[in-house]
Amino acid sequence: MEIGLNHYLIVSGILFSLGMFGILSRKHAVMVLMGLELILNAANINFVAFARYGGMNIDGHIAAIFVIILAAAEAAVALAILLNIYQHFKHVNLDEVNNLKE
Amino acid sequence: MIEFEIMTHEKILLLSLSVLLIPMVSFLVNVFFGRKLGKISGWIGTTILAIDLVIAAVVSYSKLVIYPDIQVIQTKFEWFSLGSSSFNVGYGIDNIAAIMLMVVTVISFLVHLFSTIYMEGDRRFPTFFAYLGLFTFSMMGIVIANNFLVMYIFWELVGISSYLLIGFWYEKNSASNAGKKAFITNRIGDLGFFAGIMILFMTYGSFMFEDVFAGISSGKLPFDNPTMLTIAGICIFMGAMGKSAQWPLHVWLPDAMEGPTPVSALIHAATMVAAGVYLVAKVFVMFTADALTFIAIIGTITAFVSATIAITQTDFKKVLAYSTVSQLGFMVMSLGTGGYTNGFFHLVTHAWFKAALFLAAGSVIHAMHHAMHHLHDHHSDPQDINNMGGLRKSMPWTYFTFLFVTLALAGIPFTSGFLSKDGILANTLAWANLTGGWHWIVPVLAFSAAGMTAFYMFRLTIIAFHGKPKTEIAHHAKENQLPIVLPLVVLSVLTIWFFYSPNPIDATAGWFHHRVVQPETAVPAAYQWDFLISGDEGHTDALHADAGHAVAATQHAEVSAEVTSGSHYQNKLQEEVHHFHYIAMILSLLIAGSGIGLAFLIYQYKVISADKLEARFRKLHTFSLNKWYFDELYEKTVIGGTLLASKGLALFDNYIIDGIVNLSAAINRVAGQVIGIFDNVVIDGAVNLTANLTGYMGGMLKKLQTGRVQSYVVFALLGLLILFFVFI
Amino acid sequence: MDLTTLAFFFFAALTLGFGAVVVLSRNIMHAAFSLLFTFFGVAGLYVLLHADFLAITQIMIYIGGILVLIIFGVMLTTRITGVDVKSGRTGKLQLGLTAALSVALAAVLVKIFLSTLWHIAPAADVDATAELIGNALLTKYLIAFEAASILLLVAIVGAAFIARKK
Amino acid sequence: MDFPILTWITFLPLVGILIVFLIPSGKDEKGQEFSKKMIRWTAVGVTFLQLVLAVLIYMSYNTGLKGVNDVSSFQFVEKVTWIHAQLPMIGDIKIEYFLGLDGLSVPMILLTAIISFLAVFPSFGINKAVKGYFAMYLLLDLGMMGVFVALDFFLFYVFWELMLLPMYFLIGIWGGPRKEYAAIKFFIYTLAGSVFMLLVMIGLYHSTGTFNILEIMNQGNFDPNSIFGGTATTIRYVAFMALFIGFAIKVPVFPFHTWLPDAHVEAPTPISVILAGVLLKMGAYGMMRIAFPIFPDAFAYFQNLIAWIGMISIVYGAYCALGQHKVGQRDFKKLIAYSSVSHMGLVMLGLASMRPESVTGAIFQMFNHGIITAMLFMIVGVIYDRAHTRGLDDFGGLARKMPVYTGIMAVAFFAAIGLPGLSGFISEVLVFLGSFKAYPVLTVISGLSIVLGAAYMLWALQKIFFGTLPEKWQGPWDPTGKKYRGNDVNALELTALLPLAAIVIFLGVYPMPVLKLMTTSVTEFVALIQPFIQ
Repeated sequence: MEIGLNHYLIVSGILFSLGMFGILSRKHAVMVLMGLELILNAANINFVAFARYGGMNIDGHIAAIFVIILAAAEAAVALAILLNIYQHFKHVNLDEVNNLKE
Repeated sequence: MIEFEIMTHEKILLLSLSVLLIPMVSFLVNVFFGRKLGKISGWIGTTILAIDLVIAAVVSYSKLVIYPDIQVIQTKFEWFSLGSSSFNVGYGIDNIAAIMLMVVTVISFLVHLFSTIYMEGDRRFPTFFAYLGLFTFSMMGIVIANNFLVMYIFWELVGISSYLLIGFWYEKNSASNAGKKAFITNRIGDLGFFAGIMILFMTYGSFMFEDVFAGISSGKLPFDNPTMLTIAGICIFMGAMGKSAQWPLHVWLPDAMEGPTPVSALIHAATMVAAGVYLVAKVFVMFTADALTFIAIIGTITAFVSATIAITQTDFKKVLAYSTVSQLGFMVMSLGTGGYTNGFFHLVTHAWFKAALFLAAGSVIHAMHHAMHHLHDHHSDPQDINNMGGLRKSMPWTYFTFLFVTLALAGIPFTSGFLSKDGILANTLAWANLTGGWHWIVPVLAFSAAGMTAFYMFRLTIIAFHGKPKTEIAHHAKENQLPIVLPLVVLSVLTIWFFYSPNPIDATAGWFHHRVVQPETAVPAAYQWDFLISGDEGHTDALHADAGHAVAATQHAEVSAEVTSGSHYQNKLQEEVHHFHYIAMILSLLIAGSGIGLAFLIYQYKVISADKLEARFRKLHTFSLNKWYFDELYEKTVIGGTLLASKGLALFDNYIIDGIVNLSAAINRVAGQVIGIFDNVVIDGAVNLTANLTGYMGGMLKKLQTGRVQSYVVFALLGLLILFFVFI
Repeated sequence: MDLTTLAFFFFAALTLGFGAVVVLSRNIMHAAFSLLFTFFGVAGLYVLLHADFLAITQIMIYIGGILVLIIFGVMLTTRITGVDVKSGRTGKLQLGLTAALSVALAAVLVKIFLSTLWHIAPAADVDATAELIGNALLTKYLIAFEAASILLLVAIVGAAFIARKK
Repeated sequence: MDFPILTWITFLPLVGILIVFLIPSGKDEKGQEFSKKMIRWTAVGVTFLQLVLAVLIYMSYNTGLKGVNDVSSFQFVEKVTWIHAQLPMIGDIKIEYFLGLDGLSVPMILLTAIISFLAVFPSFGINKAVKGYFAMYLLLDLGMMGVFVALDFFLFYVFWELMLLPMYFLIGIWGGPRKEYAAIKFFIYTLAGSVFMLLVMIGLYHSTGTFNILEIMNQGNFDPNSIFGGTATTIRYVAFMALFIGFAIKVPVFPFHTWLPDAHVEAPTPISVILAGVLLKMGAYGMMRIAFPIFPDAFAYFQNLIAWIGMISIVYGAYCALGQHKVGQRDFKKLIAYSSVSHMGLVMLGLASMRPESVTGAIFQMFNHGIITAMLFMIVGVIYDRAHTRGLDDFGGLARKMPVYTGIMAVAFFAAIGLPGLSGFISEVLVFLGSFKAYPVLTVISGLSIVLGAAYMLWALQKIFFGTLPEKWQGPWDPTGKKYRGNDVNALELTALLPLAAIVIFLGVYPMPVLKLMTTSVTEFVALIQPFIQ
């Protein structure tokens, strides 16, 4: 059985769904962040897989690298915000951080 | 000696203007510097008046001696103008003004002199002289006015100075009430006066006497209606009724005696109250026959009613006050019956002797006051004649002057009073004879009033001065100082017949009757008594101003054309007066004599008991003592009615008008609430329904809007999936 | 079944298995450490895809950087000693709903992937991609590269600013 | 137009307001409120400048020019397009900043300047929120001036409304115990009037296409097909009545007068002074400037009614004033308020008669009433300051304690009852003489006020000044002796009262200086309207 594009895509699709589930189901902000990381990784797998099989070549890699960069930046900022939320609410339970509602 | 030859008209006018203005100086000086001047202010006022007197004398002399035949020396100038119409004011001197000038300045000067002692020690001494100055100024204005507007202006100013002087002792409520009463009563008269002025101004477009009279004689009538001319005359006369205290507006004058006695002498006896008579004399030519009859009747009623009241009064000044009212009635009656000269003559003679009477009263009261002070008595009434008696001995100067002027008032020969009163009585007889009918009531009442005058004056003299002192106070009363006695003497001297006529029983021989000649009437002959029209002796029938005038007027014209005037009498009336002269004289002497005799019998010799008489005529006595209940009547009707109306209207305003406003506010508020409810329930309900629906749906949707990012993601995802299913 | 295939399934299983642990674990620390293995699995997949540079980068940045950051975040925002370290989940209904959705999503994705006719153009095998990537970054993607570097700078400064003690 | 003097005189208060707002609060070295002093003297300064300008206007005013409806003979004219907008649906809106004076308005300008200046002095007694008070005061001043100089209906309306608001606050904040009631009553009443005015104004704009009052006066400018086109139509009558009521409320005449006693009683002294002195004149002025000349046909139709209203106001006001004797709180201010109704009724009678004498008399009466009533209210303020009561029953015998005050009071009282030699007499005589020609019977009935006026005024005089002093006022007013040296009026009060007394006496003896201002215009005014009267 030759491992092809579809295998990678399926892996990435499932990983994406897992990440999505994490984002949707968890209350803890850090957990949500982790879900997000999963999604980003899923996306990266796609980029690299298409680079390998879809003719994107090095461009796919570059895109993946940018995603990683973004992920890093996002993680840094998100965590900084998290810290602020924590200082404000004394917790990071997203269910109760619903000021956006108003 | 002044060079009278060079007294031009201009100079006379200039001098009379200064006569007017000089008293104002006294007013201003005393008002603004009075407090610093203190006691001297009185002498300053007196000095200023002395100067005024001298100038007035020059003016009078010039007019009466140099220019006696010129009707009036006058001037006018524009006060202000309104485009087309201009309001002129002016002043002028005619013969009666010249005489009046002397009367006012002399009495004013003497009263100033008198007051320097009488008002001594009063806290507002300078103010008193200031007010006297203001009064003299205003009175001068009336005297030299030659037009209605100026007359009205000074008329009011006199009223205000009278108000101030009556209420001079304003701490006393009775005084300030009396002042108020005087002013308001006068204003009622003034309302009529003003209405008359409006009628005349509207018709003739001028305030000047001469323009108005010329307009009337040209046949132009107000509203083209002769009745309106009569009404205009009566309206003007109403002013006189107020000022000269004619019935039914006479009630203020006795109350005005609350003022200081010199004020009573000056204003409420001699000058201001005579202003009404003076006014009637000034505009005499514009009265129609009907208006004159009205005037005569008012005068007669006044003369009679107040004489009956004077009989029973016990207050020294009140007796004199009612006597004044009565005498004013005589003057008005005289003018009303066509006796122009006699009426004005009585004004002048009365001014002297009534001023003297009041000043004598002042002298007595002053003495009584001092005696009370001496005895530390602060409760007795120094003016009650029952507290007096026997003053003849202790106050001889006062007594003799008083006695002499009383004789004048009673109408005893060799006094000026006899001359003038006799003339009036003769005049009424002549008038009644010429007009006939019920008009005879006028001379009857006049004669009885004359009798009563003699009676009550001697009653007063006897009770106050004769017999033994009735109280300790009267015992201690002493004669006063020279400034008080001197005016009495001067005024008494002026009461001697000699000053007016060489013949003690016939005034027509004197200068007065030659200088004061009845002016030719301006009223068209149809509306005037025939006997008042010159050169008309042949036509004796009194003509009533009624519907038949036109015919009568033509007849009259024909008749007068035929008649040749050979008589030396001015008109028919004067001829008639001459016929009645001796009858009137004898009658009046008899009546006056019996009045005096009765007074002596009752009060001096006590032949007839006063108490028994009183008991016998209890009701009459009470009626007279209470002044015919006029005050009560007015209190109940006019004053009460006005106050009731004002109260009613004030309540009406407070509750009804304002109530309506508040009610409409309340209604609006209620309506507002109803609408509010309606708005809330229905309109807002509909709105709210829409809103609620939206809101409900929004609420439902809101549930989706949890504020949780995760839920949003869920929906995004859901949407995405749906899209997938749809498109793929 | 060659080694590459085996390696693929191993890494795929590693990735998905620990990924599942990440999202399902109630203990946040467990999740964080599971994430480490997930990243590691992804790195393995990169290797299998001939993306050596990316694999290294994945390990260095994700594991060395981001994951450490996340763990710090966990430690700073959770009382370590309490049971609170366990992260609560949402309600059962929501859990079910999201699970169903996720499964649906996965199914849809898989279906799409499988049903799509992809353009297949296998790349030439390259020994080292680092040089190529470096060339591309400094030539073709220079602006993006610079922008990314600025973004990172801003993110660092911003994060420091936001997180600083007030 | 070299120097826009009307703009200056109107908007000077605005400068004052700015200065007042910019004055910082603080205390001087003696520890006195520095800012209060500054604010007060700023107001004095500004209103004084206004007075100077008014005197300048007076001196350079050409009495020969008639004004009224002819723009070329208006003086000090300033005309600039203010708002010119092309609006959808409505069309072309052109509002001009159009100021000018003629004989009808010059006396009012003088009056406003005099009263505004002199009423500042009694305002010195106000200690609550001084800054706000004077800002409001100056704004009121601005509004009043503006009403008298505006010749554009819209501008007139703006100024008219501008003056209502500060009045509301001045009564509502600085007033007496029932100030809210009085303020709201005043406001609603006058606002109701304004609404009528607004409606007619819009109607007129539609009919003539202009807000220029002078152009609206020209009956030829009416579009014959518009609502106000033609003459003697019902709609014109209705519009006239609406305008008339709007202005009559302000005058006020029976039966729209009940806001006046309340407003006067509750307002602080200087505001009463302004209210009686100037505001009441605006109603009558509005009639002369707007209602009568724009709808002369309707005026002719309602002439009898207006005369009756005037007569009723005269007698009714006098009776109500006298009735204070019997009912109510016997409040001094209420008495004067009702006397104002009576005196303003005289103005109405004079205007209704439409004769040169009576209209001149009416305007002169407006001027005199302004001066005299201002004086009366200041006089009330003097004793209210000292005794903190205005009840007529609370006093007596003050003549002994305050002789100078009594003297001034007597001048004011006698002027109010129309004593010759004081200005009130001349206007009264002129009105009566003029209206007698048109309405003899009504005039004679109105003459009753001569008697009633004397009755209530002398009654009040007696109550307060004569008789004996009550126990409680035996001592000095102020035991510390600082505020009122002696017991009589102090220098500040004299500063306000003496000029007024001087004016009253001077104009009573020689009225020409004021009469000459208006004769030409009044003649023209009467000639404009008289032809419509059969």
